[in-house]
Amino acid sequence: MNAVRAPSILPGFGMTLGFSTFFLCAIVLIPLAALVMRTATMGWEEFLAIVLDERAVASYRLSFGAALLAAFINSVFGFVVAWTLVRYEFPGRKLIDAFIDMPFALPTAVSGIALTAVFAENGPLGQLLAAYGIRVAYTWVGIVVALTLIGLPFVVRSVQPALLEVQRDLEDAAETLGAGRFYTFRRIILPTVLPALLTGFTMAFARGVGEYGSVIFIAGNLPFETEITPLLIVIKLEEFDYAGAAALGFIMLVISFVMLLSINLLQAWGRRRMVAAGR
Amino acid sequence: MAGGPSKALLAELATRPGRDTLASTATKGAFIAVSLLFLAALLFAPLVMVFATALSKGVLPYLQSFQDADTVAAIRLTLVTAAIVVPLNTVFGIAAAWAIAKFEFRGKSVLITLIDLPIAVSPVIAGLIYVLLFGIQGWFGLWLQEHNFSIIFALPGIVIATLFVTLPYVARELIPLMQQLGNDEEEAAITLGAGGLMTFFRVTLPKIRWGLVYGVILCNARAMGEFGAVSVVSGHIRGLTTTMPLHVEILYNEYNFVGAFAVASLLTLLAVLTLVIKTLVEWRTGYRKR
Amino acid sequence: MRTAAVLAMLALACLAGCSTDDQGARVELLNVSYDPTRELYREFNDAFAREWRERAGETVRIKQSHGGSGSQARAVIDGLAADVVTLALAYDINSIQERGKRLGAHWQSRFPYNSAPYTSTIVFLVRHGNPRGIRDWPDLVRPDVTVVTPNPKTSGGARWNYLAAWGYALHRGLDGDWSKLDDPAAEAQVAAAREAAARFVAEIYRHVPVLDSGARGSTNTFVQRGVGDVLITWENEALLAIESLGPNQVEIVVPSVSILAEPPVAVVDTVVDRKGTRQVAEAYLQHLYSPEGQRIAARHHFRPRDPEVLAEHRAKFPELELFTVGEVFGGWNRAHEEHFAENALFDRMLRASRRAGAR
Amino acid sequence: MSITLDQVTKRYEGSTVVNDVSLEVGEGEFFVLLGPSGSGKSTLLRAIAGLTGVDHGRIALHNQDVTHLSARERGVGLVFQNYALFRHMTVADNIEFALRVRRMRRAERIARRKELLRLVALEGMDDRLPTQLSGGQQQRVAVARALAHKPQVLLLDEPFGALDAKIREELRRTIRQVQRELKITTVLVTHDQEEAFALADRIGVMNLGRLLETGRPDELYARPATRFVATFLGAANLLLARQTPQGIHFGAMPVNARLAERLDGGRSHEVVAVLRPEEIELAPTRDTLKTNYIAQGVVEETIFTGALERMRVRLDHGSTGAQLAATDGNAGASIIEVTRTQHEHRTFPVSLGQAVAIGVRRIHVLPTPLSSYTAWAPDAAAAARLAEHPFLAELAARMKTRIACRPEPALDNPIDSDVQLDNISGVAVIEAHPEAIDRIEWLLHNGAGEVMVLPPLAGAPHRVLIHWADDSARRSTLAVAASLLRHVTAEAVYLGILPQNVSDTQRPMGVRSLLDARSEAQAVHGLDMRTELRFGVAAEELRRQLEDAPEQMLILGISDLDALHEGYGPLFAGATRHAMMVVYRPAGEAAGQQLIGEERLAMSES
Repeated sequence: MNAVRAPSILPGFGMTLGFSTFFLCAIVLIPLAALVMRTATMGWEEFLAIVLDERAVASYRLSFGAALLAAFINSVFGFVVAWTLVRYEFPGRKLIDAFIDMPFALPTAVSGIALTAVFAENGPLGQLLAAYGIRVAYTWVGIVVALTLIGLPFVVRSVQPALLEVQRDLEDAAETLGAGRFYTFRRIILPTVLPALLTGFTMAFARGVGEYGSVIFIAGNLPFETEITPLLIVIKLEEFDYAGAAALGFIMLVISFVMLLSINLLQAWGRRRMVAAGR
Repeated sequence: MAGGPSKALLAELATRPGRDTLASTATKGAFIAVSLLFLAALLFAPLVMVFATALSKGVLPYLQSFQDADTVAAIRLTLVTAAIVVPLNTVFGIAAAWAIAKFEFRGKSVLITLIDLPIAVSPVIAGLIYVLLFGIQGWFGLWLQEHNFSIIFALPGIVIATLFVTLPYVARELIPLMQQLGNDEEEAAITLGAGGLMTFFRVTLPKIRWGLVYGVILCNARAMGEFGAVSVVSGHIRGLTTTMPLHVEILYNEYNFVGAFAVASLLTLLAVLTLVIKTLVEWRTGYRKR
Repeated sequence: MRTAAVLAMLALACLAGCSTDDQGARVELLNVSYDPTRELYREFNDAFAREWRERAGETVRIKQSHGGSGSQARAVIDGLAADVVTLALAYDINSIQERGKRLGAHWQSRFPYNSAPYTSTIVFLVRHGNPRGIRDWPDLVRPDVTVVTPNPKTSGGARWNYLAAWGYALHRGLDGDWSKLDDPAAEAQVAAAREAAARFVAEIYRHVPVLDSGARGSTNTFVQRGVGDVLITWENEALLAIESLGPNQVEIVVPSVSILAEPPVAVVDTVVDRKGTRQVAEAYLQHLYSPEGQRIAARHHFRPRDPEVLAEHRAKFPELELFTVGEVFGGWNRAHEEHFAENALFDRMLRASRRAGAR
Repeated sequence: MSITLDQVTKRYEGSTVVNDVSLEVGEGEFFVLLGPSGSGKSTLLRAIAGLTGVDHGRIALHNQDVTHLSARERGVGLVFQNYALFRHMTVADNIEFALRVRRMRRAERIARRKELLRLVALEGMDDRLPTQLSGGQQQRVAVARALAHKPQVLLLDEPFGALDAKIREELRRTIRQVQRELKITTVLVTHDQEEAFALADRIGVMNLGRLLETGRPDELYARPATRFVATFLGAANLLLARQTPQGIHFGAMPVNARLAERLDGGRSHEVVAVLRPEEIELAPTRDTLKTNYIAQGVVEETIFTGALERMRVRLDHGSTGAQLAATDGNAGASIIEVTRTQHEHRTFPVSLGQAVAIGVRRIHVLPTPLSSYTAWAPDAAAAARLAEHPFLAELAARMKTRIACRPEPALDNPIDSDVQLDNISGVAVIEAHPEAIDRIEWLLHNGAGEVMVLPPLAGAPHRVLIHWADDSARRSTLAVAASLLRHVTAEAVYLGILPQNVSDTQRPMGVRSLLDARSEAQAVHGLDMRTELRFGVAAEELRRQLEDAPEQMLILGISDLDALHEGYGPLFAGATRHAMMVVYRPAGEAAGQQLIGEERLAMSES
């Protein structure tokens, strides 16, 4: 183990780190290395041509844009849901709380099919929205809806414990100092919950970018318009173009990795600041 | 994680001067209404759709759809896959959480990021990477074929792809929990002469067990529900390598909507069941996570 | 709790273990096929197993795999141990041959009729009563008409759709005379016709709101979700949709000219040689040509090759002018090169229509 | 008055956390609420701040009723135990928070911030984040923040809890300084008596949700009225003594003491005496004592603590043995605590196991009428069983007193018994019995002052009903009720019952006597109670009230034994779930009872 670590009397560092690193390597790293190697077999220019292709770029814009929008919607509504579940008591609260995890459990294909059925123009909600000229299924809106569903648990489940933990004292302090509830929310609660919200946002976003199963059912899959990057990868695969698929996958992987890493670094930094406070 | 507010806290909030005003009641009402509407449109409508379609021809056809041999095979395959994947990822999650939460070492953030990565990797790519490794044209493909091992288009491939996709869930649940709980009790146990395993089983495990249960439940739900990655490595051999989610798609494409949604509803029920069990256990033990 | 988990796992493992069939001496075949043949092979496999038991006294069990034609071919290339492949396009089997080197180059001549035991064609499915009055290809590009067809990049059926439309436009440009394609004198007319065909096909795709990834997805979108006025689809798919989704919802419109879709079959040499199943595999495909096989195909809405059987089902399969890929496009490999490959006609067409749309 | 609390009650899920607290804090006063954890002091503070609503009662700040105002409208400054600083804001932003809320101009804000930072001695820390400060500094910021909007009342909730001793002392000084400089009315909550002494102008001691006593620190220490305050404020030895017209006796030993006043008329009865450890003298023999001898003892343990020497001395139970009020359950452990100065130590060095004579310089006798319990039963086994009754045991433990057992065959048939008893001490406890009324009468007749009837299933009450048969029993009943209620978390309700046919002109009299009783209870015993007026036959009305809810207790005051039998006999006959206590003072002694409550006496050194 060449990792440098701070001394601790607890045992098992070598074993647990060794095992988890081994497991990670076997299941995640080596296979991903295969992807990178496959990408590397093609020339630099060829790689650029594939990843900068007009259609690919359009798909990034859609995939990342829709995931971003969905994560944003989730940040707002997921926060409201988390708040409601944490702060209010009402009949059925526990049930709803349990149901938040459903998108994790529901096979994505099923969520896609079911969402399409609901939001298609002849579906129960689709009809309602169609009356106002809003088309959901087979448009980018549908993609956002699917990604919102997929990402919802990430936001709610990150924010919930943070909200539970917000020291009641802080809110009480703000109140005795004369702050109204909205002011307290904006200046005290939101900044305190922000790291958790950010984590939820990132996870929802990261998950949304790669989502395939549920999106292909509800998206129109029209190139340049409603074609997501994972679909483009599948198309490359259908053309037996492994290198091209690997290249697109590689780009997505890099973006996701950088994003996750920066969030984790940000959180580690924040935690160190908090720990320093405890001393 | 499904911890709610404590009764005393809510009661106190409600009796606070200035809290029982019209405005605060309205805010509460609005929050609940917005939440319920949002969830109704996004979460409950699809769920209702699943069950409504599954039961659209009545209860009997719904039940009969589980008698189909291929459906039974798909259910069995899914259960077997979960039975292999979940314990492995649980062990991994515990080991990783122990290393990360209990020790400070260089490269920790990178390790955490690597654990998170499978969530961000498109399931399609998750499947693809194993094809690149174990496919006949992949790194180990020829060797595997010569020695008559089949990985992709067989159970091992499905298991590995599911392992990849569900890898983060237990670890992600445990790491923050263990970080928050700190090392004091473990250190106390060690100074009292307990060994590593004893410390873990007698001190750490009881503290984290509900977080662990929750992580395992999520991992299990995801393992049973994975579609994209498994689809790429499964080979779609009916009754042999089709998991429940793949079988849903097959039935759906055969215009067998009742059958498709019946299987989907079974997956949903499995998830609901585990969540209900978790809630019950929490309630029985008076435990509130975090 | 831990013990319970362990017990549950053991129980599951037993379940998995016990279920393995231990009936010993029996042959297994894996038929890797594409989506629309699910019902066909379900019946045919039973018929063949019965036949084989009588003929060879051997129990044969046929495992089926279905999916998009392209992804099925990819799975075979990547090592899915298929004894026989029965796919939508000759191109996909060509790919298995070229990239995977899993079978001989002349696979297409091993069985009669270009190794395509049944055929189909491309027709239109419209809403009950044909409210838009769709009669033939030109109606698809009317401004008020929206069309549903899958993505040719991911769906074999969609490629047939595409080529059928293209062929129709070319046919019109050549005044219905295919021979001009090979006539040097008509070069100018052919070029003009090609351009017109490209414009026509591009125009159709501008009327498409949803590009599903597979044929069945498109059918579901059209019938279940009520999207679009016309679904371009295989004849067998259209007939099946009416049969299983109810005749009161949709009806078939047969265009004046269409393509002869020839879904090919082949034995995968490397697999059958390794497993020693060549004999039964070949018999299996051969049985498709037998009167029984042909009747089963016809029952499942595929046009049988056997003239007698076809005559029995004449009412179901109306006559229309059909052209083949070979005649018009010079074979599947060329068709793929020209139309569907990366940056080929289809991609360029989409890009161009996007620019037009952007403007 | 700066802060006025009037009968404030707060319940959580059925249990009463703050029980009928009334309090006035003067302008510029530094008031310390002292009590063990769970005594309700923090809840009371939060109620003043408006962070907790009250179920009953009113709160006024500067004569303005704020009971229904929210915390933000009350304009108080609150300092939290764990600082509750906004971690994502700098010190400057934290302090200016209240000013920003009030949209104060930037220049003024900065000026105010600088002034506050000077006040708490944190100049130049403006741009630090709370996480970069030490605990003591964080708490200073919290104080400055609470003062920013110039609140008229400063509330501090255990502000030093998380700090070490040295910083605690330093911060204490800072807060006292700031308070003096700003002359701001301050309420501080703590469980640390030393802190209370160091800071308070006045201390209020809370226990079980009740505010037991308030007063200047030195007064409370010297003359506590309750056992709890006596033992919570500093160490105290509680001894049972007997008060007679001649003076105070410990066991058989008369203490040669001149009493300032006589307790409870001239009646001879048991009292609880407080002996502070530093008021005890040790000497080799009885003759060498300079002070009043009370007992012999053996030195069990000595601890050197620097300035003082602390010892534990076992009382010798010989013939003359003084008795400790609490024996902590094991009969042998009659140990008193003694502290001696270095000077005393040098004069008479003692070693472990040495026999010593114990004298006392000063005794304070608690005014409580409840001293100890005696379980009465026809035979020894029944008495022992009764002594283990959970409610009785709990009550005795809370009162730090003991339960004696008295097997008395005469109880079986008290009417025929001619037995005369002497020295009935403390509260007599008997089991519920169909003929309980006869036993009560017999005990009261033989000199018992209070008899408690205890059904087997009776538990700690949630509500105590107080009623007296005639007005001459009022004072003693109130005194007993107050003593009891200090040790249970129940609400007190005085039930005035007028006959059904009372004339309209007499009705106001009933109401008036009700209000009188309430104000007397409050003024004399610091006991707040609710009052209710009913019409009907007293015994029936009481029974109806008792049947209303489980977990109630009745305290019934009488001054005439015949009236007890006739009027209330049936009440004790039926099967009941409730504990009932009868308080009896013969009408003749009523005059002497005037002294109850003011009876704080000291014994002069002789």
